[in-house]
Amino acid sequence: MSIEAQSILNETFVLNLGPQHPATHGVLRVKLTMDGEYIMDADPVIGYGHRMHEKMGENRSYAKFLPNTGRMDYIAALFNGHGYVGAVERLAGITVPERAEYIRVITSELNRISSHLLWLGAFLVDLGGFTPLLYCFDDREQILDLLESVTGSRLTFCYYRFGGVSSDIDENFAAGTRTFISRLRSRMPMYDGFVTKNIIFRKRVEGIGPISAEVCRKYGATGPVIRGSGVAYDVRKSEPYSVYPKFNFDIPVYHECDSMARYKVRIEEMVQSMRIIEQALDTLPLGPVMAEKVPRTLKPAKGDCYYNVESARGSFGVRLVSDGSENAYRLKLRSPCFSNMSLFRECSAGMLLPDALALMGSLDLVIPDMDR
Amino acid sequence: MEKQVEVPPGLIHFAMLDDVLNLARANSLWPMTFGLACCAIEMMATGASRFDMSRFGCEVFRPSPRQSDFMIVCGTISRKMAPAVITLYDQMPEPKWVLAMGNCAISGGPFKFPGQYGIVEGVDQLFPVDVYVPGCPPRPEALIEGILKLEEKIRGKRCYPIVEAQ
Amino acid sequence: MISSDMIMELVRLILYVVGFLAFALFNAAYLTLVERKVASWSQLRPGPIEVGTWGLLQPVADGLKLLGKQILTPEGADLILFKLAPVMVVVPGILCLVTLPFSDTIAPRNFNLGLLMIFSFGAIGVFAILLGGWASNNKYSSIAAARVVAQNIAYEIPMLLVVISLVFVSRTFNLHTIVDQQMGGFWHWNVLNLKASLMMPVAFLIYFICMLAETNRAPFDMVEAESELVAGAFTEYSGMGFGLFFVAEYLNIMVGCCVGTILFLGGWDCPFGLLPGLHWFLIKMYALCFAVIWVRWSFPRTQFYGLLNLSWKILIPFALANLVLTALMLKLFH
Amino acid sequence: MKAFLLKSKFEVIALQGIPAPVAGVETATAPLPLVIEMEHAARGTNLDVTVPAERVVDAAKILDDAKFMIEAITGVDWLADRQLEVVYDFTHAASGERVTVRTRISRDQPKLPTISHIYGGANWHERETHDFFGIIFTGHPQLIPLLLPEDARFHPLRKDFTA
Repeated sequence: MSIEAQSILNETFVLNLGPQHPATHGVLRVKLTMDGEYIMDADPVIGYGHRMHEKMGENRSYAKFLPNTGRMDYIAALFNGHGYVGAVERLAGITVPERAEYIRVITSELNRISSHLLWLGAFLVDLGGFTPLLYCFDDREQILDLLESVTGSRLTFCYYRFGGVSSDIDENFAAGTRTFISRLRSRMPMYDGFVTKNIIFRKRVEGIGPISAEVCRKYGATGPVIRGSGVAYDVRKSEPYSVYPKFNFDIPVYHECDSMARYKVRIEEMVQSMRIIEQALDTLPLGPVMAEKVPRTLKPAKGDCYYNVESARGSFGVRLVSDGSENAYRLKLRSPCFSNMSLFRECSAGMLLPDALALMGSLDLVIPDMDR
Repeated sequence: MEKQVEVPPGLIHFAMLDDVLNLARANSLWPMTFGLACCAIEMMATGASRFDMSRFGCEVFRPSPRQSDFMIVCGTISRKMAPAVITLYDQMPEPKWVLAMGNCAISGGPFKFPGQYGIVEGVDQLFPVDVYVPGCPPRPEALIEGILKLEEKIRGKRCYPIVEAQ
Repeated sequence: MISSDMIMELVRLILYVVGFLAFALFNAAYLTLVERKVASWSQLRPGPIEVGTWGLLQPVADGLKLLGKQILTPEGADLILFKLAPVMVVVPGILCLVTLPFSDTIAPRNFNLGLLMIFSFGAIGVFAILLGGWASNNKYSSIAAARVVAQNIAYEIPMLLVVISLVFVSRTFNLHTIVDQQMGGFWHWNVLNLKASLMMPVAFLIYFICMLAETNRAPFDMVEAESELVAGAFTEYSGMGFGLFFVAEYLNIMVGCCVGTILFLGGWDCPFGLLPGLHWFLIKMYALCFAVIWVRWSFPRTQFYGLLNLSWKILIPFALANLVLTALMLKLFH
Repeated sequence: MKAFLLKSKFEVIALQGIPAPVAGVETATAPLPLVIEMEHAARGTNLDVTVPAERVVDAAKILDDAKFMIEAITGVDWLADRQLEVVYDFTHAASGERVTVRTRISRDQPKLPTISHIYGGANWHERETHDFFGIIFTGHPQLIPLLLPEDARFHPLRKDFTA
């Protein structure tokens, strides 16, 4: 082959996708080396939403950091709160009343449904379908109403406290949750018919963006990503925390490794979350929602611990190092999006741009969670 | 405090035309698809079914700054992001407006602390802001009120009733 | 010598020019409102209701605002082509209207080769978008420009194949005559003309799909592809430059729906053989427009190779089969 | 896979490092217990391994052979000891067991071999740790700021950092 022909064949260009781009759901930048519409190399440049959470964790007392947890992964804010209070409780040796644990499970699972609904809509927007987003938001607003009635905020919840939750749930909340569950159940066939069975949608996700289980292991991808790759890894089952062992639920696993598998996992997870909520509401014990004798300024003993929870995006972990003072010595927040995104470079090579965006959408990224 | 500069009035006025144009601009505000952080989700909720900002004709989210009329700065601006935000603002054609949504965009909000190294403390340090909508994040109703305030600013008078707290 | 006939002809011409420009722009403007309304109805929300009753003044506000916007030219753009492209994209749409008969009496020019003229003008719009995308000196625009050419070539073929089979049946390029042949109730319309070709309903479907692709509408909106290419070929256009692309899109939809109505749905014929006239033409045309918008808000976007596969592997074979079948049936039975 | 089955392997590599203490540290701390089995409920990890800096790659290889998944890499700045601690967290997907690998390096010469050729995901985690603590991972293919601006020359999570 002549040199001229080779140079024509190797004609690549660099495309900066973002930081402001409709498909990146925020401020992610991907430096794409493209050959026509084929991606040769995709180098994500992150950090545009870096908000110094870990520094703030060292700067302020344990309780004052609580509002920050609502602002990391703001779509599934309660999980961050759960991970953080769990770590502090583990280190300080606080036992949480059972009713509070039940309430945590109920609200967390509601938040998981709302997060998956938002993902479903945003994913369809990535694929060019706008209408499902509005239906998802319609359902999501119902959850936000419920959560607002107990937590007081719509999005950046700060509800869990060391030793319990800030306020008790009432009959209205329980009744409203049951109404919502029956409503969502009745709407699942609609989503199924309009999205899952849509031929264009299936053509765009089936077999697109394969992520093997081995890649997930090497990159530490968790949550629906690893479950869509055939590994039944769920922190709720593998390292049971809170009162999850008391409930019957399945871990949805699909072995196709493609975007469709991740889609199906999330849809199935919503169904399982509804099961958990119903069981929790049925067996909700009476009692206090705050542990007694939790000191106002918490000073956990020297040492460190790790605590992780199954967030809507994967395993959210907190490594807490205490030096015995009222501020944490080091607070490491292990965000699932960070690990899930890190495999994008390896998996997107050789893909077409729209397919790579479908893959990115199926990872369910929340940029400020990734950048922390 | 910066000294207020008196802008001399133009020699030629197209009073009627200006009024008509401003009326049209006020009723056709196209925001830019641009989400920075948490507030972006509330911005999406404002565009969604329950709150529906399309009632006021401002649901046409344009992905390109060239076609948008105002920028909703919704979220924290990190120092890494600041040059990109300024570029986006510069790319918008005149007349353009900026709406700072949420405490982060107003002043740095909860992420402002002594010794912070990562954020810009308020978008007004980068370019002028027309309307501030406080909240962390502001509710969708607040954002709609902010947009109506912007309309009021463009038109010179308000045509929608003010909702009083009960 | 100026005869009264010539003056009448001149007045008629001017009236038609003014009337059709007004009609074209009115439709382009209000189809945007219809689009937003249909979108809102399919999305459980009210849509524009505050700007004028029912949002009726919304397109006026949008148009005036776009007129009053600064027009930016990006650095490194090809200035002439960049400014020319928006104009070039609108003109063919308006020119196509010249030959469309709206009713038995309302037709600006009754060409014998009207159908041919529409398709030749329709092909120009693509090049305008190509030029605009290329002249913008923006990578997203360039990708979109390359896409739109591939897409339009792919869909021009099945569309023309279908139209040729229809010309076989009607033996004319004259749109007025084509409608005249279909008068007398819906069973005479070409879409149900099974005597001529058993595949006529399929041909109509192919035409509709191709029209969606030719006008770059979802699910084939590769030109704009918001979540992939920002705003595609229009990324760098601001103000009325962008507005003209917008106008052209809706004009093309309208022309496509008009042609579909004339070719397949009997033009101004009443479905039951009563009172034919302009109103029936408009009803059919707007029903088709509604379908186009409805499709947009119901489906996600296809992939680019999916779109090409659809054309080359499904639509073109079917269109060819239709052509052969029509020719055979004409030869055998007529 | 049971984490305690790995204990002996870790002990071997951890012991290998003992005669050669980290350069620049005059045995600031007493000899640490090297491999500790822990109760998961109390500390969130099953096996806590402390290895010398140059044995990090070996430890990662053991875990990779045992099909562990990388969870996180982070640093802790022990200003009083003039040391930086790097903590690696690994999980086993099937059993949910967790192994924590720690190593301490001198604060003046923060150098550590990379494990990004074993675990691709370590690439970003190491870049992040480099951002925050200035630890240089030798052999890392792309050690440029990840979360901080591209021209950042500061390490904000060091305890003596001031903006």
